[in-house]
Amino acid sequence: MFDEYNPLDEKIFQVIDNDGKIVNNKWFPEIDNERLLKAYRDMLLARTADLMIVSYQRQGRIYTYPPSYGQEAIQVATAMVMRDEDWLVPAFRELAAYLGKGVTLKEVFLYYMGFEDGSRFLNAKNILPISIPVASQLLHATGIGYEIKYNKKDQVVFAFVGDGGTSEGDFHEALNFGGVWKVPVVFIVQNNQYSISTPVSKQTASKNIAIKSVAYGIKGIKVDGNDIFALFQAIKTASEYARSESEPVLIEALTYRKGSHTTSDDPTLYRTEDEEKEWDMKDPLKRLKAYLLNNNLWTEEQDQQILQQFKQEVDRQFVEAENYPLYKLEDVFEYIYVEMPDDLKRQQNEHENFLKWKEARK
Amino acid sequence: MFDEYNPLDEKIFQVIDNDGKIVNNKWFPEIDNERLLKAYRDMLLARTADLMIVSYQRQGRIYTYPPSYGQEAIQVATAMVMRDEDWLVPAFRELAAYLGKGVTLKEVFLYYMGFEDGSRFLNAKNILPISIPVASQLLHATGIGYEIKYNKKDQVVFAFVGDGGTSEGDFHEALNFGGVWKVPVVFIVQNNQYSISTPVSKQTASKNIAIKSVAYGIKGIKVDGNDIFALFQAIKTASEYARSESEPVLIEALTYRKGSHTTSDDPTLYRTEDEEKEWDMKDPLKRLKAYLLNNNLWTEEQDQQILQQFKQEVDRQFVEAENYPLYKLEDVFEYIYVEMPDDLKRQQNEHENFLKWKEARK
Amino acid sequence: MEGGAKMKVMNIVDALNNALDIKLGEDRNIIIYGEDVGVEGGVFRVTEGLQKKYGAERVLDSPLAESGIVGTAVGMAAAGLRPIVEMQFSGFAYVAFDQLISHVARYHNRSRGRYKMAIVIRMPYGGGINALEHHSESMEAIYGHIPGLKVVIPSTPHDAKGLLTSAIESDDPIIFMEPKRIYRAIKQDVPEEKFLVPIGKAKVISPGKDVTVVAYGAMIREAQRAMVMAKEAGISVELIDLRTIYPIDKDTIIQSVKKTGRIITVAEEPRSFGVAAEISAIASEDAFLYLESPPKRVTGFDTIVPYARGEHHYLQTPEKIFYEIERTVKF
Amino acid sequence: MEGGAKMKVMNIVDALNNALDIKLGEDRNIIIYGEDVGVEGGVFRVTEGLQKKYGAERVLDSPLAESGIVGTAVGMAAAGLRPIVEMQFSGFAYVAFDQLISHVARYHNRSRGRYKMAIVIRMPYGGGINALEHHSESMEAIYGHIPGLKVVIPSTPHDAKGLLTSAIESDDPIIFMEPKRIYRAIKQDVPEEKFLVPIGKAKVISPGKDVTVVAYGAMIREAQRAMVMAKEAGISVELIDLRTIYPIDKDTIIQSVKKTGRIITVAEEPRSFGVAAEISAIASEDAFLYLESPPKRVTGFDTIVPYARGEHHYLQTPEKIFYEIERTVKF
Ligand SMILES: Cc1ncc(C[n+]2csc(CCOP(=O)(O)OP(=O)(O)O)c2C)c(N)n1
Ligand SMILES: Cc1ncc(C[n+]2csc(CCOP(=O)(O)OP(=O)(O)O)c2C)c(N)n1
Ligand SMILES: [Mg+2]
Ligand SMILES: [Mg+2]
Repeated sequence: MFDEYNPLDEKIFQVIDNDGKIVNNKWFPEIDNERLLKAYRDMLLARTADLMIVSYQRQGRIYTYPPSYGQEAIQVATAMVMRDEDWLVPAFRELAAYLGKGVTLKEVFLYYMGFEDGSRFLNAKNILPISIPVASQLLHATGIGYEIKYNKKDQVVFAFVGDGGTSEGDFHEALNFGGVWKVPVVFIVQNNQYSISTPVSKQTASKNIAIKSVAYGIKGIKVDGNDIFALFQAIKTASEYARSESEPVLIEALTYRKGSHTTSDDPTLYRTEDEEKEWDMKDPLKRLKAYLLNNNLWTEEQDQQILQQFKQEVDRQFVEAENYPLYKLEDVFEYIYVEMPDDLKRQQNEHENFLKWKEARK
Repeated sequence: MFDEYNPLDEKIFQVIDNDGKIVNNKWFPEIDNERLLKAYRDMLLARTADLMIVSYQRQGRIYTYPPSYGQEAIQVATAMVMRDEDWLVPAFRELAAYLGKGVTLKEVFLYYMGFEDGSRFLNAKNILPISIPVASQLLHATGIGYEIKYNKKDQVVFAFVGDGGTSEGDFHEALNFGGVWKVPVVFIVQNNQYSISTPVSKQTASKNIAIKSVAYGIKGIKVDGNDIFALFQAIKTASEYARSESEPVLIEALTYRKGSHTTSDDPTLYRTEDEEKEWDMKDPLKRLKAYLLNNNLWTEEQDQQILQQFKQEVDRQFVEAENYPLYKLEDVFEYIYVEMPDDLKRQQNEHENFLKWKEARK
Repeated sequence: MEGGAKMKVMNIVDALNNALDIKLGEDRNIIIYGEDVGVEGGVFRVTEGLQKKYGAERVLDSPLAESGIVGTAVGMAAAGLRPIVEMQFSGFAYVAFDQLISHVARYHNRSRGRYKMAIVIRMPYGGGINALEHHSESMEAIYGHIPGLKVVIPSTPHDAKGLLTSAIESDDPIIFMEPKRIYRAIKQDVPEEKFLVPIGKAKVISPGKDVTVVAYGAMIREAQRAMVMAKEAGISVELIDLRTIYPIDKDTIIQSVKKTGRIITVAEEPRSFGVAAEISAIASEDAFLYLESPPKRVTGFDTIVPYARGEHHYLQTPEKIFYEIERTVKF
Repeated sequence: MEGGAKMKVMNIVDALNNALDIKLGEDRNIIIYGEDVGVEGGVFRVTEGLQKKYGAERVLDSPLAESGIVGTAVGMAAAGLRPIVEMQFSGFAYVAFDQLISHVARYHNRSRGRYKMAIVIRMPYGGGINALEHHSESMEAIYGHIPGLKVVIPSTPHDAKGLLTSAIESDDPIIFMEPKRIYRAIKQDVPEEKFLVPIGKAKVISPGKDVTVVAYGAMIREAQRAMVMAKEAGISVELIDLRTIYPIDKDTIIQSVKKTGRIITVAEEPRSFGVAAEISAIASEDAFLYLESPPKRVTGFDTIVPYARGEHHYLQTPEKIFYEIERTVKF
């Protein structure tokens, strides 16, 4: 596959078209129907949650949030391939991937409600917290890869970054260390065309992003990031290669951020409606749904029904998060160090004295 | 040339062999004899100075120095192509290139004797000072390239870095910005096989370094870095391309640091004698000399004669540098700011009071 | 100077935008770039409209790479341009630290005056806007500690314009930190014409006799509120807006302490090794015999700024400042 | 504890190497890497022989990229390893600042205890070896100011071994700064067995009554020489080796100042916003009523460390320290 879809040739790996029709039989992956339906439901849940968070944010019930709708196929395909023991190294726009790893919606809500506790992801195995400094997390993935190799573990790391992130020095260093150390890491670039308002064309002059693999002596492939079949096939092949050869792979997944960069962003400043419409036709959820409907695996009724369920579930977990206990003063201090310096305790006590004084003044 | 010697094909651009015989007539450059002889003399001067500095250092007359002998061809070829108006952005191992830009040996000596004044390079036009943080200078080159383009100047930037430097994030960012901004910069990697004790194989898994140009959508070429004819041809072609198209080019020049990393380094810890001997046969100075002798452009007598002259000249300038005025207290403060804060003046005065006290105590 | 000038009501964002606009109009060597500063006008809209007015060669969106942004600015400055670059948030400037410390701060000295680093590095900083991690920190002490840099922080629209104009006209590199919490919170009459507020001079905002309070950036507003509380309690506060972190205006601080005998620094930063420590050190070194109580630091804890929900524990409030004022005066 | 132990004469390089060796032998989760630390054993030979003994999987040469080195260490630590990485010189650590500040210092908190950053970042620092630019700086205050990091600096072979061992065993990330100027200058009997010197505890090197001198790293030796001069002049100095920059041992400092009434900090760093400012602030905050003279800072200027030929102007000398001791005592 890597040879057939060599990024030097600018080929894009695709399996179904915009209408959900198979266009590439050779590479059509074997996925049993149950799994496929689950993938669809996972995508739908992520999208539902995403859209609901945006409206919660408008209601002032949650802080700034980076919606990922439009990019669900990449993340769900990763989740399909990812084993329990494998590592997930997220950037900050991978809701469906976190959920796929076992993170609860409630935790994600807590995070965006401003609780560090939402960053612990206790229900998910082998996952790093959300990483804000763009591209910095890729080095963590390479480091984990080293541990896997060192301890001869049967694991793969899946690491995410955006198109903008490929410009940072850390992207370069992570892939370069990965190539030299030969570690089992699948680097997945969600190329959603923009870094906030900046289009990929202002980000790099390289033909495409997958091609950058050449600079690190590793495999690379450019995939239709809204085609769950192609993504599953590519990510599976990449992870098998990474696992068996202990080698990194770079996957560029072409997609589109259908929403705003974050809830404080206004995409009309830098995108046209035409462009948005064009990408709307490639919507990953629509495409998978079309496939399912075409193949009589799913009905509109089922769709409506499950959507209602999801909405209730999202809301239930959201309200749970809203009822999370207040952030206490000691929470500020607790995890700064494993062994807390005395002076930090003093600072806490000092502040408690102030709080007592304040209380007494009332 | 860039197509013919596409780094993806792992081809090395070479024009003469180890014995100074032409092996590539197609690309044999037109260089008149005078210019060629000057190139030889410049290489010889740099080598002579280099070796003498190493022995000065052993005598304790100068501090740590990074010798560049073995790498003269790259630097002299650059100097041959570089115009007065062009910019030179050095790393720290480009003696012959500084000299080619008009820097005096005395200044270089001053620098390595521990005077900032040796870093001003007043006699050379459009040159940046020596840059110690590896690869960081490449971004300066890209920035200068932006100014050239912005002001529509007829200039090119020649920027140096080592093979080790290609691992730093700044290498990536400089080439990436360069590709996006389309600036006339020729990035020259002196691949001398080692970064201190670390061989290139531990630096990157990419097939070669020139190939990294692909990641930035720019031209790249891998050149025999001990072949002055090939280097001249490649650097000239690159600079013409950069100048006319306003595009960066990446040149990888394969060479060998014949000396130690710096005078405090011991290469026997990480290199074999066999390897050193092998590279000795490719010595750039020997090869050019062989060519000159073969073609009756130069004689051994001339060689001996000029070597003596050079030695005297190096020593003269070295002694001049040794007699440079003492480093004064105010030199510590003078150039920290254009507009010096009052408090810095106070710190200086305070210290002067101490010095008076000290003087009085004697 | 500002007497007869035409005035306009501006918030800090307006004032900064106005300063950039005026200077772009005056000097074609000025280039503005950074992440999303062009088409979008910056995530806080400080550069809004400037690309339209001056073109994409002069106001441009760069690739997402802070070291690249600062490093290319070094080259531009060496070649004679006067770049003004934006770090989208101060919490992302760390990636550029090598270029900042090794080059921006040192090039003038390394080249012994040959190359001037007329660079302004703008960055929104500080907490209080319920932001994600890394968007709330206050690391001015680090910049202040680096020889070769000057560090400026305005607290009002007026100063924002005047200080930014001075920063742009300075031949020394300036770290220009913008208290984003009050970007739009304070409105003020600001002269429409160009004017300068000098770098390195603190401002006595209101004279007082019992205790000196030194603050800067968003903390000025909190300190002013505390001052009101103090007044009610019969305490006269002398409030100083530092305006420049380095070079710090020792004279103004010392003069004030010599008068009041007491000093408190209010800052958002972590406590240890911070700006407040420097001010306490200055007071005790240079006004030792005048001090009637220990110099006090009212700062963040030595902890990472908590996420939004915990921030109120960390940020300095008027009550906290007043509490420390009272304790200091009663010492 | 060290009473009956077998001793060996070591310099600081030997002691560090010995600590690494012992810990590598004890714990297979320890991985050492950095530029040239493997085959060559590091440019200062601190890791000499370790690759041969423990293999290239555990002691390895990394690509030349400091952010890469520190960033991969974060991942290793998250996965349960205990990496010890070397920055070849502290002047090249800036490239790694984002990984240091945003991740090494924060991961434990961000993951609410789930991931421990048991990482040691070693770096030679400080002046006095006639090195090129960037090889002589002392930026410990910056690390001290970053919440989440601990910062340790030994001044003797004994402490080098004991502190490094504690650093390696610590579950918190440690910036371990090595005063390279005295790497081989001081020899001392050091126990061959493993032992710990606790992080966060300063050491009173010699008790005195007239003035407290706080120093660390290479400055201890200079301060000791100044102490001899002071003794001749009839001044009794209490010399404290800070040993840990953060968490700074306030108790030891305060106790000493309460006794002597006077305090001087000696450090190589630039003056403003430095460690010395913190110590002056601590003394004046917490021992205010005991202070008989202004706390004094004997540090570098607020300038870039001069190149080799000018360094003597910048570095603290015994004379300079003694001069300030005398002025302080005579205040
Ligand atoms: C080092 C760093 N610089 C700047 C930012 C601010 N920022 C957050 S997201 C973003 C754009 C990221 O673009 P991309 O990598 O394409 O990911 P996307 O947002 O499209 O998912 C920027 C500039 C940051 N988080 N980190
Ligand atoms: C950022 C940074 N890290 C480390 C060093 C220390 N150092 C100086 S030269 C060097 C090796 C450079 O290797 P290479 O780029 O191949 O250049 P060469 O020395 O071979 O000319 C190293 C690690 C440095 N100067 N800068
Ligand atoms: Mg994107
Ligand atoms: Mg090299």
